[in-house]
This record gives sequence, structure tokens and C-alpha cells, in this order.
Amino acid sequence: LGQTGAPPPTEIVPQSLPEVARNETLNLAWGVSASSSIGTTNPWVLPGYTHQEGNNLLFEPLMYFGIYKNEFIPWLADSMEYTKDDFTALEIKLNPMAKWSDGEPVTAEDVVYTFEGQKQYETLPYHAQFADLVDTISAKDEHTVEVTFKQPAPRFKFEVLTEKFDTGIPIVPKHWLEKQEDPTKAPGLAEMPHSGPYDIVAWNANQKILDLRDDWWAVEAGRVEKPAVKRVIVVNILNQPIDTVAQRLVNNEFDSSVDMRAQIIGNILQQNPDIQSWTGTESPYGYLDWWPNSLWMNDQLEPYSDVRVRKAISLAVNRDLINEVLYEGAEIATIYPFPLYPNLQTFADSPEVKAEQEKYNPGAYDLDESAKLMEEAGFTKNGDGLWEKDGKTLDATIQAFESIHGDIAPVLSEMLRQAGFDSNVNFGTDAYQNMVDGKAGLYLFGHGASLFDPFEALNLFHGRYSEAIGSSAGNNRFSRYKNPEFDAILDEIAPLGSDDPKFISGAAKALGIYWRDVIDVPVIQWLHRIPYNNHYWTNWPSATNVGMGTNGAFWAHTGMLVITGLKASGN
Amino acid sequence: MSASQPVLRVNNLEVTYYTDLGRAKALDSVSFSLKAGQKLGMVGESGSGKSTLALAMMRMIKPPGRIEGGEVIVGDTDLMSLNDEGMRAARLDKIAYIPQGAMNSLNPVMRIGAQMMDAVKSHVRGERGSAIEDRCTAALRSVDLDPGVFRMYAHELSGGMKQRVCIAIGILLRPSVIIADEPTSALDVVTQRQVMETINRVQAEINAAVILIGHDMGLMAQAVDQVAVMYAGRLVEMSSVREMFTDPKHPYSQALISSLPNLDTKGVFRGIPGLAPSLLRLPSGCAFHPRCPHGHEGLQRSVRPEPVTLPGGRMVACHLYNEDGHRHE
Amino acid sequence: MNIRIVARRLLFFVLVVWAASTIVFFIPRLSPRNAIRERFGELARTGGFSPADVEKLIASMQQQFGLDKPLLEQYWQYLGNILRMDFGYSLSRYPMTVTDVIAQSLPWTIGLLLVTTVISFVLGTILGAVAAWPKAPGWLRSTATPFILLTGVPPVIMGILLLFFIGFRLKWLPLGGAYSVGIVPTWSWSFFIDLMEHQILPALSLILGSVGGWVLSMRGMGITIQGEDYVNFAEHKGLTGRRIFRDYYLRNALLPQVTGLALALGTVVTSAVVVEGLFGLPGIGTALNLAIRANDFPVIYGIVLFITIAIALLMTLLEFVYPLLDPRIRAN
Amino acid sequence: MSENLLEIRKVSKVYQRGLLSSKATVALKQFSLTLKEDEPTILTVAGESGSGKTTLAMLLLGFITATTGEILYRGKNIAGLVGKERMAYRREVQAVFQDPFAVFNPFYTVDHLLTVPIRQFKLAKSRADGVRRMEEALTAVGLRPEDVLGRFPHQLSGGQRQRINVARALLLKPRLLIADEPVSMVDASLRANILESLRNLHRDHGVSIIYITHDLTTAYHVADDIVVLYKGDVVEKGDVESVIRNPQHSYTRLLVDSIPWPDLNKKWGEPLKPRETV
Amino acid sequence: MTLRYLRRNKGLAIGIAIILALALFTIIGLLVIDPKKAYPLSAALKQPPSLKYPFGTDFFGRDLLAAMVVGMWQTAFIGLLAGGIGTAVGVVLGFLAAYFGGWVDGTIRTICQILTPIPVLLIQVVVAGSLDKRDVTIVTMAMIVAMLAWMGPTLVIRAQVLTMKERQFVAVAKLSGVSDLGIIFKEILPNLLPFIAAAFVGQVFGAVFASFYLAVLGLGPLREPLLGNIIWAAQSQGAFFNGWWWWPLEPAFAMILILGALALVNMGLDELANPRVRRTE
Ligand SMILES: Nc1ncnc2c1ncn2[C@@H]1O[C@H](COP(=O)(O)OP(=O)(O)OP(=O)(O)O)[C@@H](O)[C@H]1O
Ligand SMILES: Nc1ncnc2c1ncn2[C@@H]1O[C@H](COP(=O)(O)OP(=O)(O)OP(=O)(O)O)[C@@H](O)[C@H]1O
Ligand SMILES: [Mg+2]
Ligand SMILES: [Mg+2]
Repeated sequence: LGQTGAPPPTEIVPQSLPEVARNETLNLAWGVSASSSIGTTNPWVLPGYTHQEGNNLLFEPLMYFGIYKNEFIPWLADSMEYTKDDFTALEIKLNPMAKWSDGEPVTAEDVVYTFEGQKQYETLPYHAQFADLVDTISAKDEHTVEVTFKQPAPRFKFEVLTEKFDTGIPIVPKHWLEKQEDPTKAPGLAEMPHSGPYDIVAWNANQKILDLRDDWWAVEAGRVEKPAVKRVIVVNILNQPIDTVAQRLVNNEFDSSVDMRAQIIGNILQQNPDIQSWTGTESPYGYLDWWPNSLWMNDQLEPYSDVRVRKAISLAVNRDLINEVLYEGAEIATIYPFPLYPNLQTFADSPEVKAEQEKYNPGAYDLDESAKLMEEAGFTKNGDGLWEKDGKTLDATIQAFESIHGDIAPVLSEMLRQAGFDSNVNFGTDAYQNMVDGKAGLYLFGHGASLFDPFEALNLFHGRYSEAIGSSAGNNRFSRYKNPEFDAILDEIAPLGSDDPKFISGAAKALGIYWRDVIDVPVIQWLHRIPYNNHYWTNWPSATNVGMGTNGAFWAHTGMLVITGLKASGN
Repeated sequence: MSASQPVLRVNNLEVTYYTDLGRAKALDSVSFSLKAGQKLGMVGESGSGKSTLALAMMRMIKPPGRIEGGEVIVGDTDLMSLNDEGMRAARLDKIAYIPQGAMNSLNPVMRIGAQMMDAVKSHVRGERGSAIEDRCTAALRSVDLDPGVFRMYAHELSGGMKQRVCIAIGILLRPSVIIADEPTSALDVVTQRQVMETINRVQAEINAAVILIGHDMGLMAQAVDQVAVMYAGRLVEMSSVREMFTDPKHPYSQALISSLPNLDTKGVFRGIPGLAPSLLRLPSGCAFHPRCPHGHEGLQRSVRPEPVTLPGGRMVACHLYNEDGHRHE
Repeated sequence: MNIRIVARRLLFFVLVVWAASTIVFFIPRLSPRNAIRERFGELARTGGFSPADVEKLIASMQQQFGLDKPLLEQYWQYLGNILRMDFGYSLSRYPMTVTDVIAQSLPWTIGLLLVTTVISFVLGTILGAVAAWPKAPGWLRSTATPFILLTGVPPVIMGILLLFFIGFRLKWLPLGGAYSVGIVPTWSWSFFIDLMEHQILPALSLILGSVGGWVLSMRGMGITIQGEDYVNFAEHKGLTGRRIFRDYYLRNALLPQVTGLALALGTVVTSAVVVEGLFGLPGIGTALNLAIRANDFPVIYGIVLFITIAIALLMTLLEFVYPLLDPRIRAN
Repeated sequence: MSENLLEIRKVSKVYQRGLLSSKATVALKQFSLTLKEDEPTILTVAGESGSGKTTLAMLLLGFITATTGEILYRGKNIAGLVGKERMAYRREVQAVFQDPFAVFNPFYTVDHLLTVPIRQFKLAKSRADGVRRMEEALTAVGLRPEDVLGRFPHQLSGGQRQRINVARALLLKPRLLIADEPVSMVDASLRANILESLRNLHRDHGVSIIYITHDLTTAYHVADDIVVLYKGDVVEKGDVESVIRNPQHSYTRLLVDSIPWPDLNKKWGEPLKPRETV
Repeated sequence: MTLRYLRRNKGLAIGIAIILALALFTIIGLLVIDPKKAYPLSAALKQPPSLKYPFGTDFFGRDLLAAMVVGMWQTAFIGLLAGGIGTAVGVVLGFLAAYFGGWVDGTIRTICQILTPIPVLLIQVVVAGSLDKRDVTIVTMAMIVAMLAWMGPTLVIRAQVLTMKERQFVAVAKLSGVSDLGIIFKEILPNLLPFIAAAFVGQVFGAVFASFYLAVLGLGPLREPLLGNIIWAAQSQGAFFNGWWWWPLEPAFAMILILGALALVNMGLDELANPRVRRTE
């Protein structure tokens, strides 16, 4: 057909497939909307986001991070240490037993190749970090790699080199990739050597089948016990309606699935007692994701540049009603721009934060007060009961994403409407772009920043990221907020450790400003409500069984640890 | 069957159409008979029931019409008493119908031959294909068509040829009665004449009784032995062609004959006054009385005239003639 | 058939394809939106992308998809590519090409749609023919009525209802998927049975609502044909009812019905977009639906074009087949 | 020399079958004819089906244009008429068509056929005047106005409908009337009435009539002169008496021979006897 | 006369009856019900049908009775607007093409024929998908639907005008001095009314169907209680699984009623316009 460029990936069709009993098989229901390029196992191929569909069982990182235990989990690397106090050099020591599926050892050369690749290829996700920060990469011996930085890079180890949730980089095999014409375009298929426990044996549009291999290095190295799951089937549910997927779970067709809305998972648990959630059979059923959602505002765009308008909008949000309507009474609504993970909960409970909260009362719902502020800002209510200035109603269209905000966005929009804001929801695929370009005033989005201390979340609002409207905001820097007072506090606490009292009081002050200026309106904590079916498999992670401390999504990078930790139920 | 025995006897045939606007009695106790070899011309105004009669004899009246009674005896079978399968078998075999619109009577997507063969196959069992084909080409030849027509499609034929194909189909099984409903009205005069001559010839060949329906008196004068006149669903007169042209009895027939253009009366026009009645609202008594020159009084208004046979075998239904067939004065 | 006619029909075919490609090319480009950015937004929004310089990435992708060139140049290139049946790369399933995506989903769609279309066409045509045939027994004629009433039910709703009543409530048939989880396609009887079990509900959703349309058009055609003199004459010839039905009535009424078949394909594919999704079948419909959601415009346009070409091709083929069926057309 | 009402000069009409087809039908070849203004006449154009009769009528009415040759009406080419002259031509050259049903717009009552020309040609001074004229015309063709006015075409018989057509012609008092097979779709028993009306129109109002037919029986009775067409060619012309009684051309003879005369003494194929007395 | 005809043409009668009933429901509903109740957070949540909420309420707190009333009205509005535009364009183009013939006809006919094989709904999806979401309103929805819906009526009307044009009453009208425009409007148009009506009903059917489709795909104006939107929302909230069966079923049945009634009327009008079909009864 005269195509140039990448060879097309193809389905992986097994010659013959050994029988594996249902009770040795793990069926996972998953359907990333269309983004799976069938046959693409090579993690360097973009925008294949394929670690979510089972490829996380193929490629491994240097280290994982167990969020609920707050600790690094050494993996291909035994250790990873900054060798200079100013965070400008890092030494990585690999586990000498680590090897690829073709029997070749995983060596320092592979790590260097992986890093150099990120530096070299623009399309790889960590290209910018490597290009901006990394100075040299060298293999000191077969199992040791040294990285030096152009400037202090205290968070590089965690942000880039460690896999947690959906971030971090997997190590790739040099001896295979370097032979490919273009390593960012070779699909990989079943041929690409990998270090993880499973092999891909079949892959088409319906499903992806991965079988356990016997010679996984991690068992020999004593990292984990030999996995019980002999076969993993990632079933593509494509865009089947969610209630059908729920019913199939209830029928024990699936052992786990994508996360569900509160109502549905509640009903699933009711209909099949074998199924549990992160919180057992209790609401809110899910674990906290790192992505609390705010109603973001473009602080540079009229009339959102007026703090009174922002506050008026904040006052229109009825968090109790949100909890009641959408989450069956579970306390999901939040006033913080960060997830309340253990360390962050401690921060939120500190007297300094409590004092700020008292002062600004960020969760208040008060329509009268809201109206007063709007009138002060020069708005009047028109015949339809909508705020209007100079003959134009205030455009309060909320940019949001249908697949994840399908329940909350319409409810929020209606709340604003009841407070007199001419609100609507845009679920279009242009929603994100509108935020990035600063075209829109209101958007529902998460803060993928803080996991451990509040710094990264607060740092999203640092003036140095405040791009003018029209130029694109950096990721998550959509509020375009600029305040020297705020910046000064952040600059002051940046070099401080997170348990330093000065850090805590500074961070609390910054959080106070965040509330005072209503930089955005925090709305809900983000929960992953994943159903776990104990019919065939037990030892699912939960609030009471944190295991290695990873989050419970089988599709996250850490999903490999979840799957290999499962035990047969005996059914 | 003796030669004088009629091959076709129609007795008191009645057909009614049940329309939205009411019941229309399209045939009202029509009776006549015909001998083998005879040609009967059936004339009358449009809507007088000529086609209905033909269809009723074929038992092909479709809803909302219904045959309400009467007999159609061909040979010695009453067609009305046959079951559906028996009637199907009788069509074409005992009584054949050559349709009014030959232009559209042939299936445009089937070869002529196939349409002839299936007619034969539906009636004759166990005849070999080639024998049937021979029979068909013979029929084509007897209507002056080239046997090559067998392999042609309808659109490849002219109007006259199509009409002849229909005739050929009609005589395939040598039926004893052939009904031709206006077989030539869509053809130009030259072709018309050829077709009529064809009918004459094949009739002579198989000695069938032929009923020729039409309203062109000229054609009747040229082609038939007997003429029957229909008026508003009734047979009002039936006599030999000569008698009809020289001495029509019924006032309607008289008007009909005198309205004809004649070679010797150039430029004289005499139409029939008044309008044909609607079957839904037939005048009481004699249906013709509003147009009749012989008065509109008494009997004519109230009593329907019954057919009477005049000396010499002519039949007429008119109050002017009494039971003995003599004219009232 | 003479060369001129052949040439004219081929020209027509080319024009159809050209018109469709042009519409498909320009309409979306009239809007100021940028599909690649939006696509990366989809990835970035779950926090999946680390805070890399997304802009750079986008620029590099733009170049790869040729979106940095002037519109007209893109258009010519695009037309050229279509000539080679090359619709480019899928945005969301890169490095798969659109052709790969279509090729992968096509068998499912052909399997489902063609079979259902043929079934509903045949069923509808026969029922319609019978419904208009006065000699058919009353009960047989009235079997068409429920189907006619069902024409008002869009396949989506039909699918939802079937899924709810037969799948959820009665649990008679599987709830979705092309075949059972963990089975791999083989040429075996057991696989075939399993496959069929999964296709019944989606097929019914498509069939039940569309039979009525065929019934109606056939019934209308049948009534017209029935009034034709040649059908009457066939009866006068004393043919059996069966033969008249088959050779004189059905055969003639069928001709216009066949034209509808090619056009119906467009509607059926559209229905499939939702029905395949409802039942989790990996066909063209699902591919399109997913592409719409992912704003994967090369795939969307590729599929729309592909379907258009398929329909136009079918129509062109029919134009050539038609004369074989109808001698009248052959003559002209 | 009197003025010519109509002059047809070597008119031919060729129908092209489609743009790409090379097949063409010559429907009329080099046809010439002259009608005098002050000698109204009835001229029959006869010929078999497809001989070009209707084509001639359409040419005269200006519905189609001649491929070659020209048609002059009162000395002016009808293709070049504009404004008042065109209006006058429209009014003065009228037609009665073959199918007495098709000329009625089924949406309207039959009145429409008469009221439209009255309105368009401003024939009446007032509404009442218009109604009077309509009634006059209907009566003149032997219809009772109350029988037909206000009815829909399908509620009337073919004969009635055709007579309304003649009444329409009468109302317009044209100079030239083109009657294309006016009686071929009418019941034999009603033909006489319609032909009679046409004759009256000619006799009483001095209208020239071109009577188009394939039926030589009626042609013989109605016309003064006859033109016989065969595949677009004129094969014979002359006064009707001599042409029919003594055809010269073999085609004319065949035509005459095939006439089914409603006369028992004149069987098909027998030669016509010259007329005994007039 | 009409009544008698309706008794025979049962489909038409039933179709019209259903449409009248739906119209009545909508009109009375609009008079009696507060349209605000058709929008989220205006009523108790997730209530099954009861005396207080005869049609129940949905996940977002819409009173489904109000939602059905408003949704029905909006659906009808889209249908009538899009159907009207499509038919009007079709009639005008059809007349232009048929009456003036020549290159006008050639162009219009060729364009129609070329556009016909293109799957309209897919194009509509492409258009709706590339619109800015804020621009998707009830009216734009109707426009998108109308955009490619005129070819059918154009070809039908063209064919009818062509046969009409050859009818002799047109020739007679010319002889009576009627102008081209007069012939189009006074002689031909009235006779095409049944065809135009049938085309219009067909267009309305198509428009309702298409707008429903776009809404079910999530491409409709989201906040509005369009029937398709309600079904779409119910689907994405897993209504059946959660036991809120009334939520998707009500708009589904309303849709079936509307489309079914339109199909019946269309069929009936076909019968009226095409006397050949009528002949069987
Ligand atoms: N299907 C029908 N439904 C209702 N009335 C009918 C039907 N067929 C015929 N008629 C009526 O029956 C009467 C006789 O009709 P028929 O066709 O037999 O007349 P005809 O003498 O053959 O006329 P023509 O010379 O026009 O063929 C007419 O008044 C006609 O209106
Ligand atoms: N519009 C047309 N396009 C092409 N050919 C035509 C057209 N009209 C008539 N013809 C052809 O021209 C010839 C003469 O036709 P015309 O209608 O004038 O014959 P006619 O003498 O009136 O026949 P009839 O007695 O059947 O009415 C015929 O061969 C006919 O096929
Ligand atoms: Mg008849
Ligand atoms: Mg003619």
C-alpha cells in the first residue's frame, strides 16, 4: 500500500494455546477508548499507552513506589542514591540476577540505553526532563549506572525513575531495540524481550492473553513468590455500556474491571457477595487517587480575574449535596488541592492549616453571600435569573471529560445555574485544549501533583508558570495565577524537608492564600472504585490489606505487583 | 356433441362490485349461448360491463367484485361449480382469454418462449420439453410469427406482434371458447386488420367459439357473425350481424347503428343523446328509458324489461317487444 | 454494453468518491480545533502523561501527520493518498494505519452486518411480497404487520431492550463480546457455536427494526406489479399460484428492491456504530465509535470514506448487474 | 392574393436520442403547408402511429422548435414572436388533445379549464360576463352548464370532458384549431357528437381546423383536404374525396383498404366504389 | 370524505391519532408543568414512578414527566425545523431542475446522485463532532440534520414534476396564456401536495431519527432533555443495572411512539399519493 515509516503492528495469533483452567486464569475487563495499538508492546512507541492493558506485566522499572506504605520498592535496581548533597548526581545499582525473557542479563548498558533514548527522542514522555536536567549518563560497571545533573534534581528519582500510578519509566532491552531501524517505531509484538513475569501469547481486538513464564528472575532473586495466576486475560470491553460490564462481573465472568461509579459498585457488591472493593463492602468503595478535582478557573480571563466572581462561584457549590447525590453520602467532596494520603492528612490536620481554614471558610455554601459578591462585582440578574453585565451573561461553561465527569459535571453546572450563572458542560474532545489555550474560564480537572507533601500541588500556582492567555499553559498550570506574595512563600519553603516546621507553616500560609484568592474551587477527592472478585482469586489489595502498599489498580504500573500477589481461592 | 349443440352457454350471470360509494351491479342476469365456430361480437358503451362479462366467464373477478350467481357451461362442465384447482386447469384449456392490453400482458423479464412453455406445463403433464417447444413454435407459426420470436423478449416486439403472441398463447391448448377483449384497440388500422384476420384463421383451424369484445362497430361488421349489445350491465340485444346492421331492434342498438359514419352519408352526424347511466344510480325500470326516443312513461319507468326471443332466434330486452317477440304498438 | 456507458458509470463512481472525500476533508478543517492537541489532552487529562513538554510532542506529531503544511497542499496529498487507499495513521492507535484498523474490524462487521442485512432483506422481501399477495393465507399475510410496527424502533433502543430483557433478566444469551473470554478463534464447531451465541442479540437488534422497511417497499412494489397486465394474464393462462408468485410477481418486484440494498448499507453501518458498541463487538462500528470518542480523525474519515466507497462500488456493480436481470435495460 | 394565416415552410424535426447516442429519429421531413386567412378549411393529417402527426401539432403550437425550416403565422416566424404578438398567437392558435382526461388538472374542478383562459386573455369584462360566456360555450357544444360546472373531471364521462375541451376552443374563438386525435379515446357512440361540435365551430365561426387522426373513417366525414404522412414524409395530399376513393400512393391504398367500414357491403380488401351521388 | 378515507387507510389514521395524542400531551404538559423541572437538581433524585412523580425522576434530579414534555417538544421542534428545511430546499431544487431542465437539471441531479451514496448519518456525526460543543444547540442540531437531507425530496419532487410537466394540462395551461411561474405554482404544485406532504413526513422522521442518533452518541446539546440525551445519560449512569429502569425506558418508548407514528403516516401518505398502492384495499 505504499506506506512508509513504521511497520504496522499486527494481531498476535497463537499457534496453539495450552489449556489453563478458569481458576488459574485472571479475567480483567478493560477498555481504554481505542488507544490500544494491537501488537505494540514496545514502550517507546507513542502514543501507545499500553502499560494499562497488561504491558505493565512485561516491562519493569528500577523501582516501584508503595504509596500506602510510603516507601520505595527496589526492583530491577537494588539501590538508587543521590551521591551528592545538592542532588546533582545519582548512582543506580542493579540486581545482578535480573534478566530478560530471552535469558540475557539486565545490565547497566540497558539502563544507559533507556536513559539516552529518553534524551534523544522527542516523542518519549520524559524527553524534556532528561534534556533539561541530565548532564551525563554512564555505566560504571556491569551493574552500576551513574547520572549527573546540570542542576539540583531532588525529585528526579521519584518522579522519573520510579514507577507509581501511571508515571515513571520502564527499562528496555538494548540488545533488541538497537537492532531496530527506528526504536520508537518498532511495534515489538511477542518478540521483544522483557523482564516481567508474563509473555504475550495472543492479542486481538477482543482480548490480550498473557501466560506466566517459569523463569522470571524476580522469583529467583527472592523479590516475590512464584505468582499463582497462570494466565491473565485482558478483555477489551471496548465501549460496552457500564451496566453490562457490571452484570458480567456479577456473573463471575470477570475478576476485576475498570473503576466504577459509586452507585454501580454499590449494586455490584450487593448482587455478588464474592465481590469486594478497596473499602470492603462499605462506602466509599475506593481508594484515593492522586488526582483531586477542582473547578479550575482561568484567573486571567474576565470576569474570572475578579476574585469576587471566583468566590461567588465557590459559594455556589454545595458539597453536601454532591456527597448525597453522587456518592451516596460518602464524604468525597473536598476543600484541598491534594489527596489526603497519610502524610498530607497530617498536614491538613495541623493547627496552622486549621487556622487558615477557619479564616477563609473555603467549603462554605451560601447563595446569598454569592449573590452579594456578584452584585458588588457589577453584575445584575436578568429576566432568566442569570448574572449579566453589559448585556451579556457570564459564560460559565464547564470544560470536562465525559467518561470521568459524566456524573459530576452536569450536577455542578446545575448548581452554578441555580446561583444565577449561565452554566453548561462541554464534554467535547476540545475541552482539554480549551484549558491549555486559556480560552475557557471554567474547567473540571485534577491536580496530579502532591503525593507526599503539599509542595507540588501548591507549586502548580507559582507565578513562574503563569502563562499569558493564548500561549499554552504547562501541564496542570491552567489557573495562570500570579501573586508575588505567594511565590515568595513557595520559594522560601522549596528547599526545606517536608517535616520541617517552617515548611509546614509556610505551606499552610500558601494554602491560606489559595483559599483566600480562590485560585480554583476544590470539589472532590478522586476515588478509584475497583471491584475485586474473590470467587477465583483472593488477596486483593484493600484498606485493610495494603500488601506492598501500592494502589489497587491492575492497570497502573504497579498493577504487576497486585496481580502477582493474588492467591487462588480454591474454587 | 352434435354440431348444433352450443359449446358455450351462459345463464343468468350476475356480478356486483361493492365499492365505497355503493353496490354496482355490473352484470345483471346475462344469458346467451354460442356454437362451435361461431364468432360473437360484444359491443356497448364504455362501462357497460363487457370486460366484466369476460372476466366473470374466466372466474377472474377480483374484489371488490363478486360473482353472485349464474352458470358458465363450456361443453358440459359448469365452470362455476369447479373448485379452484379445477378452474385453474380449465383456463386456457377449455376457455382462453386474450387480454385487452397486449402491450403489457407479457412479462418483460421473461423470454416469450418461457411464457409459452409455462402455460403448457401448467396443464399438460409428462410431455417432453422439446415436444412442448414444438407445440409453441407451431402456435407462433399459426399466428404468422417467426419461430425466432420464441427466444425474444417482449420489448423486442411491436404491438401487433405482442398481440399475436397473446393469441398464440390463447390457442396453445386448442380451447373450445376464446374470449378476446378489445384485441386491437391499441393498434393502427393496418395492423388491426392483420390481427383480426389472424384470429379468423386460427379460429377456423381449431373450430373454437370466439367472443370478440370491442366498441368499434366497423370492426364488428368486418369480423363477426353475431353481435350482442350490452347496456348498463345487461344484454339488450343479440342477433346476427346482418340483422343488426340492417334492422336493429332495441332503440339503443338503433341509435348506435345510426350514429355510425357511413360511406354514403358524408358529413351527417347523429350521436346518441344523453349520458350513459352510472351503475350506482341506475334509472328505475328500463335503464335506457331516459335516453329512449320511445317515451319515458309507465312501464318503462317502473319495470325492467326481460329478454325475449324474436322469431328467427334474435334476442332483445325492451318493452317495445312482447313475449311473442312482436312489437307493441 | 458499450464502452461509453461503462466509462460514464466509472466516472460517476469516481465523482462520488471525490465528493465524499472532499466533504470529509474540509468540514472538520473548517473548525478551529486541533485534533492532535485534543488527542494528547485525552492522554494527559488522567495525569498519565508526566509533566513533559507536551507542546513539543504535539509539534513533532503534527509534522508526522502532515498537518503543518498549507491546507491545499494537504488536500492534494490527501487525494493522492486516497487513490492508493492510504488513509494514513490512526492517531490513537499509532503506529497502526487506518487501513489496518479497518482491516482488523472489517471481518466482524461483514460477518454481522452482511448476514443481518441479508436476513432482513430476504425476510422483509418475502414477507412484503406475501403481504401484498391476495392469495396468500390471511395469517401469513399478517405476519408482516409486527415487523412494520417495529420500523419505528431504532436499533439502539432495540439493542438496549433486548440486552435488558433477554440478557440481564432472562440470562438466556451472553451479554457481550464477540466470543467467550479466553477462547481463541479456531476453525472448530464449538467456536462457531460460541460465536453465534454472541451474535444473536446484536443481530436481532439490527434485524427486527429493518425488516419492516423491506416489507413496505416490497409490498408497495408488489401491489404495483400485481396490477400489471402480465400478472393477470399469467392467471388467465391457468398457471399455478406458486409459479405466478415466483416467476411473474416476485421476480419483477425484486428488481427495484435490489437497488435499495446498496443504499441500505449506509444506514445499517450507522446503526452498527451503536449496536456493536452496545454488545462489545470489535467491528467497524465500534472502531468508528471509539474513534469519535478519541477524536481520532484519520480513522473517522477513513471509515466514512471506506463505507462510501463500498456503497458507491456496490451501486456501480449493480448498474452492471442490473441489465443481466432486466432485459429491458440491456436493450438501452 | 389573400393573406396567409399559416405557412409552414419545409419544416423538419429530428429527435436526438440522448446526448451521447448517435441514433436520431426524423419525425417530420421537409413538411410544407399553407392555410389561407379568408378560406377557413378543415385539413386532415392522417397516418399510422409514429408517422409524425403529433410532432406536427407540437410544432404548430410552438411547444417544440423545428430543426430546420420555419413556421409563419400571419407572416411572422412563430419562433420570434414576443409580447402582444405572442399573446395573440397563443390565443388564436388553440388545440384539442387526444386524451380528454389528461388535459384537466385533477386538482381543480372542470371550470378551471375555462376560467383560466378567460382570466389570462381578459376575455370578460366582469365575473358575471365570464360566467355567461362559459355557459354559452358549453351550451353551444350541447352540454348543460349545470351538469358540468363545479364538478371534478373524474365525475364526468369522457364525452362530456371532450366536449368541454371543444367548448374551451369555442370560448377562445381561435383562428386555427389543432385537434390531435380528438375522438380516438372517446366511445364510438359519442364521437359523432364531438365531431359535430367541431364542424359547427368551423362553419359558424370560420375557424380553420387541422384534424389529426389515424381514423380515415372520421377523416372522410369531417375534412375538406387531407395530407397522408408516412414516417415523416408526405406521401399524398389532396381533397379528401379523391384521396380516399382513389388513392394513388400504395401506402395510402393500404391504409384505405384496412379501414373497417361499418358497412356490411364493404368488406376488407374490396375496393371502394366511387361515390354515386353527392 | 376524509373521515371515510381514514377509516380505510388505518395506518394513516392510527399514525395521526398517535401524533395528535403526543401533541396533546406536549401542549397540555407545557401549560401545566414547570419546564424548569426538566433540568437537573429540580426534584428528588432517583425516584421510581409514584403519585408525586408519575414518571419518576432521574439520577440528576429531573422530574421525568417534565423532561418528557420538554424533550418531546424539542424533538418535535428539531424534526419540524429540519424536516421543513430539507423539504423546502428539496421542493425548490426539484422544481428548478425539472421545470427548467438543461444544465440546471443536469447540475442539480448530478449533485443529488453523487451525494446520495454518502452515508448521511456518518457525515452528520463528523460535522457534529467537529463543532464546538458550546455551539451545539437544538437549532444547530436541526441544521446539521437538514444539511444533507434535501437530496431525497429533490429527486422525488423532480421526478414528479417531470411527469407532471409532460401531462397535457400543462400544455393546455400554456395555451391559456399561463406563465411559467403560474404553471409551477397554480397547476403543478397543488397536485404535488400529497408527495410534498409525504416527503415532509419522511424528512421529519429522518430528522428525528438522526437527532436522536447524534444525541445517543453524546453529540447533542447536553443539558437539554432531548429524548436521545435522556437515554444517553441513563446509559452512561448504568440505569438498568442500578434498577432505574424507568429512566431509559420512558424516552425509549416515547421515541418508538413518535417514530412509529411518523412511519405509519408516511406509509399512509404514500398510499394517498400513489393510487396504485391504494388499489388493493
Ligand atoms: N374493480 C372495480 N371496482 C369497482 N367497479 C368496477 C371495477 N371494475 C369495473 N367496475 C365497474 O363495472 C362496470 C363495468 O366495467 P367493465 O370494465 O366491464 O366495462 P367495459 O364495458 O369493459 O368498458 P370499456 O369499454 O371501457 O372497457 C363499470 O361501471 C365499472 O365502473
Ligand atoms: N420527444 C421525443 N423524443 C424522441 N423521439 C420522439 C419524441 N417524440 C416523438 N418521437 C418520435 O418521432 C416519431 C413521430 O412521433 P409522433 O408522436 O409525432 O407520431 P404520431 O404520428 O403522433 O403517432 P401516434 O399515432 O402514435 O400518436 C416517432 O418515431 C416517435 O418515436
Ligand atoms: Mg373493457
Ligand atoms: Mg400522436
